[in-house]
Amino acid sequence: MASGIRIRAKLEDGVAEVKCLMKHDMETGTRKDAKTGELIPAHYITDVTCEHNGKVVMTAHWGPAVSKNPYFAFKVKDAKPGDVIKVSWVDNEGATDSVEETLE
Amino acid sequence: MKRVSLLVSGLMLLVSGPLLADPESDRLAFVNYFEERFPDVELEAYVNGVYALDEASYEQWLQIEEFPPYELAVEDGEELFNTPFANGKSYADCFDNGGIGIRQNYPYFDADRGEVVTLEYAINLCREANGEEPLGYKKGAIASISAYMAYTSRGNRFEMTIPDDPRALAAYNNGKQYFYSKRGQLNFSCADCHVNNAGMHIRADKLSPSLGHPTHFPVYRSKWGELGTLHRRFDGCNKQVRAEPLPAQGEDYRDLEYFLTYMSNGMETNGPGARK
Amino acid sequence: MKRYILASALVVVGVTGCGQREEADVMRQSEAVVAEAKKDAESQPPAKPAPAVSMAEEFAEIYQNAEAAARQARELKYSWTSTAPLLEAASKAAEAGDYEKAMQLATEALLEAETAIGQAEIQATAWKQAVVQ
Amino acid sequence: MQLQRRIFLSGAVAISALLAVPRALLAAYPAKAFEQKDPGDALKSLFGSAEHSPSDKITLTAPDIAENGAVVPISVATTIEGATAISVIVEQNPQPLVASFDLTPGTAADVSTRIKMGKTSNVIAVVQADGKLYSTSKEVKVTIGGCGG
Repeated sequence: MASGIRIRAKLEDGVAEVKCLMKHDMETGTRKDAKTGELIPAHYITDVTCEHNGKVVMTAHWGPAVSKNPYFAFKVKDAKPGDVIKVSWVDNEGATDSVEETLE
Repeated sequence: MKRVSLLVSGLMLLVSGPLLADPESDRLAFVNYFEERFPDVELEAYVNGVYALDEASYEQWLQIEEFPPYELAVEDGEELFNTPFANGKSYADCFDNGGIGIRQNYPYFDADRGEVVTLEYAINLCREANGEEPLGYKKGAIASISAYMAYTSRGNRFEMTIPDDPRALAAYNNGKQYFYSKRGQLNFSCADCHVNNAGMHIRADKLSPSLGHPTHFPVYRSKWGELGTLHRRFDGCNKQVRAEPLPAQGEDYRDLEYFLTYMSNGMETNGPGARK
Repeated sequence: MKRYILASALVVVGVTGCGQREEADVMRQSEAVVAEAKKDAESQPPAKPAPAVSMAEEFAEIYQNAEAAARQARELKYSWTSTAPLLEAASKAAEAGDYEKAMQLATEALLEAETAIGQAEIQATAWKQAVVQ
Repeated sequence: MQLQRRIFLSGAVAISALLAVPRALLAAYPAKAFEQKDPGDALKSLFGSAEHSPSDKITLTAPDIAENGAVVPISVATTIEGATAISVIVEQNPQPLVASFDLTPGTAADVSTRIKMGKTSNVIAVVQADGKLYSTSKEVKVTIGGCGG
């Protein structure tokens, strides 16, 4: 299955600027369904892990107040062409997704 | 005071000459209006809608466009576009150049059908010609497909011509009438907000200029949390002045799109867009 | 006749209010129009004290007129979103036996629908004055 | 560096992380901190202390007026040496802690995301370095109403 994460990375002076967009509803649990009037259960990404050549370089913990279809940008140091950046997430229901990008 | 204004508009009526001017003089007057009203705004900037007039929002918009939420939908649209119908044919068979880079050719007046054909309308005509159920016109698959087709057409310019066909001119004039007619409990026309009051605040929002309006659709609105088509926006605008909306891709809305796009003729297509 | 006067008032407010001020609060202006229409609706003669049966009949008549006017406004493509909820509320109130409220709501719906029809008639030509020249 | 905070928060988790794959760190989702209704309590739950001193070495980029409270772009960067975490707090949100980023020497202390804000509020960026907390804040106005929002 295709990844629901879009990733772009730009390498400059040994620093990789990584930008991602993740397909996720990020439901807060306080919104009501417009039709049924029932609360939509909270459903959001809790952890995002960023790896550089297999080594975890950043972990992000999120609550439901990160926007729908989250955007996340960060910078990886000591990067060079051919390095692999991996971004993966886990949500509060245990679903996961990940994507890999090779630096140019 | 009200009487004076009425009197003035009455006088203007007398000196303003023929009311049903030809589309090209309409367009020139339309563009001229915005150029005089906002002398600092480059004509090309109008394709960015309200962001042409609002610097603070423009900055945030640029940050959103850095990685716009519609990219996911464009990918969905590409996949849908390339998925063959049950009969083995696909969207590519219905459109010029396989459907790539042709967004700017819509809407056009179809002489055989005797009506205005918009891109979304053409998508459903294609489906029906191939034995598929038509898609809903406001959001979902049709918006994604339209977004993908727009994405492949970015930078191409609208080069609309209104054919020398009384039916085409009638469609244009119908759209024009819709645009300038006040409706709803609030008694607003499209022009009241997006021409006369463009750039001014309606409560917390700045009103977008009508010039450039149709160039960037479909749009991902943060409010919707998803993509929607131009006709979904028409629907919303009508509801906001408390007028019951007309059917998406019905004759009136298609004619309105025809008129609106002609007003922005010569501008670049830059859809899909991200909006608040 | 009345609807023409009202609709003209709407047009006048609309024409003179636009584009004059630096930061026009368009909503406020329009809410004034709504308030005006509401006030007018309220000044309609209230239900006369009468036996419930005749009130029901009276309501039925107003409601029918309102429904017919609303249908006509919709056919003209000038229907207001606020009218259908008024009709619905009116028939609910009538079902609950509150004819006074039902009649007031139905009258308001009738007034709205008639104003919408007047709006359609006026805009059939008035729009030409608004075209950017 | 990454592990220091973990040991402080929960030794057991950190030790298992040392032995197992790095992903075991994921188990340490600070659920309690996200549940807190008060910004100070959230910080206390997250870092063990709510005391933070203002620092001009933190750059918080956020709009003066949010175009839409559902999608407010923000960036936090710091030049403080040895920063180990960046947290974003929206004071007036029902659950003030929005996001927290654990840094390592392999990343620059510079993150961007988009957040939800229920109403006008101070946004506070808190940076943890050398066991201490530093912060900067900015008010972001959220307006509601009109045709766009």
